[in-house]
Amino acid sequence: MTEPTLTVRFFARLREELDTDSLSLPANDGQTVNDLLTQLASRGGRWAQLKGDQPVMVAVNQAMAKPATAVKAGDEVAFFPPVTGG
Amino acid sequence: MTEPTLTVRFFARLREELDTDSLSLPANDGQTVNDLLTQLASRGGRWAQLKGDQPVMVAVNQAMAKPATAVKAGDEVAFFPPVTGG
Amino acid sequence: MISVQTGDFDTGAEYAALRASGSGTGAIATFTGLVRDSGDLSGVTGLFLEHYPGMTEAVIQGLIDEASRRWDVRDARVIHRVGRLALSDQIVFVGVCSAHRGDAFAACSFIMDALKTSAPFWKKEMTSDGEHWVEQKASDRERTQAWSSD
Amino acid sequence: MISVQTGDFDTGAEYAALRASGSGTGAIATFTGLVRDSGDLSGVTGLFLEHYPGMTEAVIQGLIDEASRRWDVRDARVIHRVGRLALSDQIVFVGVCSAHRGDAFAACSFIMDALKTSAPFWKKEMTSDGEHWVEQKASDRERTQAWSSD
Repeated sequence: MTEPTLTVRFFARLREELDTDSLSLPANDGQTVNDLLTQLASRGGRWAQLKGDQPVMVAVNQAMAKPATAVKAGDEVAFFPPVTGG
Repeated sequence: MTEPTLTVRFFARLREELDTDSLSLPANDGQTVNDLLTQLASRGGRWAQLKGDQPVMVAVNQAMAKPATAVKAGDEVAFFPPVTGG
Repeated sequence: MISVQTGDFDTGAEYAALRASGSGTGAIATFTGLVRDSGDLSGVTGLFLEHYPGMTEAVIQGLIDEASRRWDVRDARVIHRVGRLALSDQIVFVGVCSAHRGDAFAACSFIMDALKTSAPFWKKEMTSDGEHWVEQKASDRERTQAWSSD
Repeated sequence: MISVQTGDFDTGAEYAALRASGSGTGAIATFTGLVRDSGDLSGVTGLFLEHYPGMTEAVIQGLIDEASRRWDVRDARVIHRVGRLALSDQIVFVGVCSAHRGDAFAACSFIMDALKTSAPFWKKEMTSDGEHWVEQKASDRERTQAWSSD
């Protein structure tokens, strides 16, 4: 049996600074966006900024979400800086 | 010597109802817009509306004016309904 | 640029002229008014528009000058048609370019609102039952007054 | 109509499409954003724009839907470019047509303001000294929040 996973995507400054477009991570029961952030920040180096002072926005399945939002296998979770279009 | 005059113009509904584009009237010392309105309204019939219930706007030399505005020989005085462009 | 004219206008050409205002322009707001099938009356088939030549242009220039004092306005263009207009015809164009979008929107809507209550134009509506001169709307006066309390 | 595209757009064609919305349309408001020579930095020579495909279009559709609930919106068209853009290039177009000018202006500026703070686009400025990601402005957040208290 394949281990259940979720996809994490990064955009803009975060994508560049982490040098990562997307990751596949194991999906655990009861996991939240905040759990993902803590897990990724613990990689250290530039990853620490995910729990740093700069605001990090999150979308789950392409809808804006919050640290407390639950995530599950198959979800697409995206982290990005505040948007600056227009 | 020619008698000093001023020009009175009418626009839109007033122009149509008075059947008059413009008039030349004698210019008197110390005359105001209100004096002109009284004088014209005294012609009776449809002219009475110049002192009636419907608002009448006035411009003197193409700038918005008031009943108390003084008028003199050579002036262009225009009477018209509230504007409805755009 | 201010024009009062009987002929139609090309909003694309107006936009291009605004865009040519230089590399400091970041925002272009435009408004176009069209002849609608229901005005004061329903079943409107056309309009007749009259103006006060000379005074009209001076009033519009005054509105552009006031907008330019209140907001960053790099260029403004106003066109207003007069004479007979058919359903869906273009009546009026107001275009403003600015460094910033807030200024472009504010100046464009201020000029348009103020034009409706202060520029000497008068509109007559044609319907199948006859024609009548349009009455000035209280809502238009209120929109213009709202700009005074800014 | 919503389009996120690398290519340029023709505001004249967008205007024509809005104008074709029928004889009840009396007002068309448009906004176009251009690449300006001074953004966060001065001496900007170009931009790079990134977006989140799929989510971006869904967010913009949500803004048009919200505008349509709040105001009379007969049609709305939004185009946003991504990729590399040069100075004075067109970035974004928002066009709204309505029966009434107040609704057209309000819906157009609401969509534009809300797009800036909620649609997932990110802008990088190029200058002769290098490039940097633009920071979101407090003034943009405030403009969007102002629409909530209407």
